[in-house]
Amino acid sequence: MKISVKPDAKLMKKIEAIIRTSKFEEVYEALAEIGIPFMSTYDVKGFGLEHGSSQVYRGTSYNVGFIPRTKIELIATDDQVDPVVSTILKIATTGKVGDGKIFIMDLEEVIRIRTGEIGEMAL
Amino acid sequence: MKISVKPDAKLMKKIEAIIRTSKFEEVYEALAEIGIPFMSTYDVKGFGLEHGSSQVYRGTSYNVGFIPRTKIELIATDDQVDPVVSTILKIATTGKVGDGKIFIMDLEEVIRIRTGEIGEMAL
Amino acid sequence: MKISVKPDAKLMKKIEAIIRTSKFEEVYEALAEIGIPFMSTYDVKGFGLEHGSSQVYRGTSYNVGFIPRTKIELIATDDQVDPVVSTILKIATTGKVGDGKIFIMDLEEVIRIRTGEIGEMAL
Amino acid sequence: MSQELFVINNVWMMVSIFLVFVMHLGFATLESGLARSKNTVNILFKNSMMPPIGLLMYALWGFSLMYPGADFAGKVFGFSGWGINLPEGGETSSYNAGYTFWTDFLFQGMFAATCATIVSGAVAERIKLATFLVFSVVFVGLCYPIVGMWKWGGGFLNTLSTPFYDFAGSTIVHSVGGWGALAGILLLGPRIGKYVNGKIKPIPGHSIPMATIGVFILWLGWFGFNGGSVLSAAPGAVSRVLVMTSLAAAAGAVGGCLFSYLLFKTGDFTMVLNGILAGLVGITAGADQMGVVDSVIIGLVAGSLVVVAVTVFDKLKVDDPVGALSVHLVCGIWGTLAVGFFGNLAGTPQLISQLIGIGAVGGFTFAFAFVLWWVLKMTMGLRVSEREEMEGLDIHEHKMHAYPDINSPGYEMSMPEKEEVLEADLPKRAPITA
Amino acid sequence: MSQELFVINNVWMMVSIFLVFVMHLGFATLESGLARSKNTVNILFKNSMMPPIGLLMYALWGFSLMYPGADFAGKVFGFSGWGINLPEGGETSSYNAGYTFWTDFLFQGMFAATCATIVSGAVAERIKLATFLVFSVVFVGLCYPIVGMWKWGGGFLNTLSTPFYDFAGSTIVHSVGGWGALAGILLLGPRIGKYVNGKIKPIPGHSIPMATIGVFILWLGWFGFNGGSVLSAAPGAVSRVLVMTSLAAAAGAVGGCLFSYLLFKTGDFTMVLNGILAGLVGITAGADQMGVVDSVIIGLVAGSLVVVAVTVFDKLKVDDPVGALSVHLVCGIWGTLAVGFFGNLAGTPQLISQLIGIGAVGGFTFAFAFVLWWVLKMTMGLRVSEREEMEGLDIHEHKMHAYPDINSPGYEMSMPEKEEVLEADLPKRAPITA
Amino acid sequence: MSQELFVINNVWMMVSIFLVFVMHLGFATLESGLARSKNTVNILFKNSMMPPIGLLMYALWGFSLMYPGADFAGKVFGFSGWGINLPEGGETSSYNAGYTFWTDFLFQGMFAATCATIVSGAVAERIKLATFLVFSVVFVGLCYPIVGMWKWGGGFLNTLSTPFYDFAGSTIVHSVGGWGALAGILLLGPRIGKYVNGKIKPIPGHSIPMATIGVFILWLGWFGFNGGSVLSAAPGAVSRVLVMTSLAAAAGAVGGCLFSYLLFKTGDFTMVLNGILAGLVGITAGADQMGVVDSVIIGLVAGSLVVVAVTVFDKLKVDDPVGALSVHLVCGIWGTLAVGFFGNLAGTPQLISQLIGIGAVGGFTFAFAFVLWWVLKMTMGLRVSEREEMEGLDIHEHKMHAYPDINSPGYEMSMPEKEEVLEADLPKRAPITA
Ligand SMILES: Nc1ncnc2c1ncn2[C@@H]1O[C@H](COP(=O)(O)OP(=O)(O)O)[C@@H](O)[C@H]1O
Ligand SMILES: Nc1ncnc2c1ncn2[C@@H]1O[C@H](COP(=O)(O)OP(=O)(O)O)[C@@H](O)[C@H]1O
Ligand SMILES: Nc1ncnc2c1ncn2[C@@H]1O[C@H](COP(=O)(O)OP(=O)(O)O)[C@@H](O)[C@H]1O
Repeated sequence: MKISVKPDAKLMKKIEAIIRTSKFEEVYEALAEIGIPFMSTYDVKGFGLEHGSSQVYRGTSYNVGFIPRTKIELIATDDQVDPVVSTILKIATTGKVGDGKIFIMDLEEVIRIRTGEIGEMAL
Repeated sequence: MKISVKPDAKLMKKIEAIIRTSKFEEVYEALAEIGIPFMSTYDVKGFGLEHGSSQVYRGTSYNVGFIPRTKIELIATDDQVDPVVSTILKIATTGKVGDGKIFIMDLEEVIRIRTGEIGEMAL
Repeated sequence: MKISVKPDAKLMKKIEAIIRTSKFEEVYEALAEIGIPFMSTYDVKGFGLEHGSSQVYRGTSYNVGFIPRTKIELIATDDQVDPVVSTILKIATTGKVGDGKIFIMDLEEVIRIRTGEIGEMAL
Repeated sequence: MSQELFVINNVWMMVSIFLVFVMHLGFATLESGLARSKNTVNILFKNSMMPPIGLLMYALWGFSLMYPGADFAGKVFGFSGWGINLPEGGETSSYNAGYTFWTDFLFQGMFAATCATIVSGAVAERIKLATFLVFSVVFVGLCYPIVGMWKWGGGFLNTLSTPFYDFAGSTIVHSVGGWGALAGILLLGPRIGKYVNGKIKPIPGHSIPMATIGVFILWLGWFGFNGGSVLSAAPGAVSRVLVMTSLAAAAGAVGGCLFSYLLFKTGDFTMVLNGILAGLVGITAGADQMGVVDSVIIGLVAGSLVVVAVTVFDKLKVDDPVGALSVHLVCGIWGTLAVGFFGNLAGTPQLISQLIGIGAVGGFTFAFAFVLWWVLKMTMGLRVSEREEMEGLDIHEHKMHAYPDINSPGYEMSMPEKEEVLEADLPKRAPITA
Repeated sequence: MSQELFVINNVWMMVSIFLVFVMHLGFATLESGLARSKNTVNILFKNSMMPPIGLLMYALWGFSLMYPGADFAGKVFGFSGWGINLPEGGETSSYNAGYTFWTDFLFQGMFAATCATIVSGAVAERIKLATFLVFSVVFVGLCYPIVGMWKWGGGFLNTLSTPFYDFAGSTIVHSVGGWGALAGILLLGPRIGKYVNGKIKPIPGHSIPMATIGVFILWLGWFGFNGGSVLSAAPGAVSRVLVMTSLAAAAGAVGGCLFSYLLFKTGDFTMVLNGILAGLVGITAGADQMGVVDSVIIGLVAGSLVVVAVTVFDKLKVDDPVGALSVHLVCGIWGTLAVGFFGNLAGTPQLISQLIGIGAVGGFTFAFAFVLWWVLKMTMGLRVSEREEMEGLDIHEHKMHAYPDINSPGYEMSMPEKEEVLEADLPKRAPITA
Repeated sequence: MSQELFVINNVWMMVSIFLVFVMHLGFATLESGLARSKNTVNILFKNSMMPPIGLLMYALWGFSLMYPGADFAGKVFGFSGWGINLPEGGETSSYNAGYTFWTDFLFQGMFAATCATIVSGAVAERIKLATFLVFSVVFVGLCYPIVGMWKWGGGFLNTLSTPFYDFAGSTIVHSVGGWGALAGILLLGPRIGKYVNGKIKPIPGHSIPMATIGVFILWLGWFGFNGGSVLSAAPGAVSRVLVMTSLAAAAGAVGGCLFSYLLFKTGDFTMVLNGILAGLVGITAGADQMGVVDSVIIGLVAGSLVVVAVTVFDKLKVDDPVGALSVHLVCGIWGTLAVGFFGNLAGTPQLISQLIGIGAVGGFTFAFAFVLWWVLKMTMGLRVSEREEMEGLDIHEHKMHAYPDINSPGYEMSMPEKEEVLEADLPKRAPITA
């Protein structure tokens, strides 16, 4: 089997968003509403300006440094990027330090494993 | 120490595959057979067409929405991409909704931490 | 809201490093010292030349195959890449098989969720 | 009455004390297993403070309120003085043929603490720690002993022409806890995310194994709770009570299992666990009055009832994370009524007395608890902030996680402590040196 | 026989009941700890249903089958009628100097339930829930009491010229469970992934701490299992039994630890745990007949034997997730034989009787269980589907996870329920609005 | 002395044995809960081997060392021969009015094992398994019984003009464990990462629920530890001891809770747990000599003391992962002194005797343990390698994880085994076939 990786298939983007874990459900629902209920997510530890809340264990307080965050990974076509990003910004922004970041990257190719479809068809 | 990030080092690709967790072992072994037993994997929650199986707790049924999936990350040279992709497709396809996706991205540089080797040598 | 994804915003890189979990704390501190205490991390299972240590369960020994590793994800500007990479190499290298890899990728855009700032400003 | 019998009886009662004590461990594991991991330390904290609070309040004045003795007892209130003071002959059989004064105090004190523990689970995952502790102190220190006196201390429920009957406390202990819990839940409201847009969203507990351990331990403890309530080691009576208790628990499990299977078409394990507890609560009021068939029926009904109750409370948006109302309140009432329907005492007069008892105890306790919760709401506040609830009570009230290092390699890292950063404090980037 | 002694004896027997009861908690934690987390709810469900099923079957007819009494007992079968009916004087010492009728029933009923629990672990992680429950009902309701009668109910094993000896049930309880398990395993086959291309792939359990808790609790419970089998509180006999039980457990731990270290060059903790249980099972047949040195030897041998057995069963591709065969069947046989080699009864005639007993019990039980499993296989089916086994029995048989929220922030999210999507149902993309 | 009383007493003592036995489960869960998950199997291994080692050493010669009997006892050393040999009449009340010889052995043997368990927690997460096991064998086999003889075997502490008083072992058991632990910690040094650049970095345990279960079980066990130390079922004495024990535990919880709140402004749950244990250790020396108020004060002080002690030990860089020193050593000393301040024996002469006892026991035990640890350090080595400590003792000493499958779908995969790869062995890439 030969998968042709076309250099011109640059119409897809990979969007990664690191958001507050407590915002995930809302973000998911908002994305679903604009027709993007497809993604993969996992938990990450975020190190940034906001530090983890201080903890106490047997009388000594300490700081674990990181904050639990959820990372969303999403493949979208070029024209979906704008609505996706603005939806995330709309929902996940609290205005307090620690809201997270969105990264956008080029994607060369995407393949749907079930069918072998490639490109936009595979989304 | 100066790492020269050569713009022409585009011979490497990053392959990300989101597959059914239960298929992981087989996929791993098939890739090892074609000489690619190198990868990093982690668990993700997949949101897609297939929804999580419904659960019941104290008489109310509900759906957790996601399905546990395993994500494989693999750096490969350009010419390895085809065999890797076709191997994954061969093994991980069940034909039922929810088989997952493969993403292929450009990689600018890869460095082996142990030796500092870069590029293809580092794989 | 319109996020303009400028094609010329290629000044950012995404650095991914897969390192020994036991080295993470040191690496974090070294990066913080050179002014980069910003990152997201998560645990991955690493399959590479080094295999997991053999385990015994009820008299049968077996090998889990993978080794627990920590993955660091870091967005940096082009000129930060060199110091970041060399810092990681300095700290995370033990010289033994299994030290891990660093991957560098192009990033098209980064957005700070809190403010909506984009590009270098968002780091 | 031989000295030997006194010694045996006392040994038996001491064993019962141990069993009632382990019920607190049972409640601790059950309740924390049925809550989310982010609130686990909080729940364990509360459950660990219940025996201390119960015992100390009981020592301060609770024991004298509940068992004031013939001279001091009134119909609705009695009090025989502060503290616990060894009476003349309190260490001999002249105090009681079944136990010494100390044994008496400790057995009853362990009982007292259970009723507050019941409340703890029902208001879990959103109540302020300090508020709950204050509530427990007052509830165990005043409400429980006053109500208890009505029956076990010789008060008016005990002197009805057909005395109200409650062998080991379906009403006096379990329903009292349940009413206290109900009042709390009503004033607290449901957990965030439980009822959204009119839909019930289950919030599963974080560890079914822990909940299971809890139920087994509670069953074990019930052997002392009911068996000890015979107040002596009388072989026939005690062993009969143990058998009836076990059969009701067994039937409760089967009831919960089958009935929930009929309704939900799946082996809903939480309903098996609830069924066991339901059977135990149900048999408690009449464990010494029932026969084999009675006990099995009571257990079966209790096990089915609890399934319905859980569903109904959820429909009514009464959010009870551990099902304490369904188990302790509903089945407590059922068990108390069952004394009028089954066993040696069955009959209309008894049924009427049971209704009086249920009504009097329920009315007083609910009112007491409601006012108490309300006063606390106005003063200390009942509920943690939304942020605390979302992020978990553990990290906010205790600055601690229940499972700190699962999958957390970087966890042990400690860094210069910092409170939440203000925009103004944001550090300047350090210059990068290559 | 004084009334006082009767009361004491009965108290002791009730304490033994509690201890045997907690063995069910021990089995529940041990078995679920040694299985994977995706099957944990399933195992706990089965273990939680064992005491209810055991007690109810025993109440229905099991007790009358096992202890039919002199008038009804036959050599191989006896039955004294349905249900449990308090005999004349059943609550007094005229029933028995050691316990009341109720105590008798409950102690024996708790025993009965243990033998089904042994099976539960061995067939775990692949058996259908309903099938297993039906098996347990029949096995505990028929096989166990019939076999038990042969010895403890006065049947033919008890009337051999040199009677077969089995103090607390190395054969009558543990081996019976083991044989039932073996039949099940043979018909079920190994778990997917256990033996691949002729290689053994270990499938480690999900929680060693839980398994450890289980072993400690089982040791505790054994004090009642063996100590209660004296059937009175006779100080010398009971305390001697406790000491021998403990020494065998201790020696079993040392045996398992050293022997596995010799073999595998590592401190294999599961073998320490197995060693303790092996020692306990081994001493059970002759706990009242052994001296200090005998007990230590029996324990050491049992602890080493279990290491060999685990390895051999694995070589034979007999997949027993929790090691129930190695512990209960193999060491049950060893313990029964040991009565012929060590202690007061040692000698060839006894050894022959022991062999007869092992053979008769083993043959009947294995045949009974095999036929029963086979019938169930033909009717209800034994094994869950491959998909269910891969994804876990919890989510399929119970629609529930054992640890719902560990690392699952999005877990509580509930969404419009959907069954598996068909290609045709695939939604059209909603138009994107920016 | 009637036979009946003998039987009852013996039943009570057997119940106490069970309770002391479960303390080992309590220690196992407490200690493993307070350590990191990567060292959990290691800790459970040690704790599981403690009862076996304790019992076997006690059977070999320990019991004869500690209780040599009047004929063999010396002031500082006595020995009545190898093994445990049932004396004439050892199963009757002629041995002792409170228990048989066997009961005596088992109760004392279970006690013995606890003192080594205390050490286990303090040296956790860095000590070599084999070294620790050897230490325990010698410590339990020699040090504990020799010191124990001084008081309980009739040695010089018991024959002071005002005899040293230690009811159930605040000093003889708990401090002995504590001193052994202190010597070990000093020679071992702190865990990697505990004290970095002069800063204390807390290393939280991995499961607060498990630690909580441990504390509840320990409280339960203490009913037997203290209650059994009455050495008969004397109703007044035993029940009084139970009440005082419970009140001290309750007050300890309150003390730990309030005092730590004052200091750290948060509900530090580990301090509640420590407070309960502190109260229990504190009351142990004088549980039969105290009144209600005494017990509450002793508990309150112990609960506050433990908070201070934990902090001070940390400041001194004495790294004790589970707080064993603070609880067992510090509160053991406090409890022993308290006998001179409160209760029936209070007075200067008693206080002096208490100081003598604390000094003698402390001096000898610390010296013994220090030399023993030192010899082991020179021969077997005390500490695992840095790599082993970083990656966890479980995987290196036991080749096993405590929680193998949490979030590990690929876990069960087994692959051709390989040791660490040498550069030279690196495989050539297989040709790629598309
Ligand atoms: N340069 C970076 N690379 C990768 N992740 C980052 C980077 N900077 C921030 N993050 C992630 O974003 C989270 C929020 O960042 P933070 O600086 O705390 O707040 P804000 O984005 O509001 O200024 C961090 O916890 C971290 O997970
Ligand atoms: N656009 C996307 N971006 C990221 N991950 C996706 C995307 N679409 C699907 N996935 C991942 O692929 C998995 C399978 O997708 P799904 O649509 O359910 O099935 P199929 O690929 O067979 O049509 C999802 O669970 C999710 O993890
Ligand atoms: N081609 C690859 N793609 C993704 N991850 C890789 C790849 N090769 C190695 N890794 C990761 O790097 C880790 C170390 O690699 P390994 O080959 O064992 O050692 P080394 O880099 O020292 O030669 C692996 O455990 C794996 O997580």
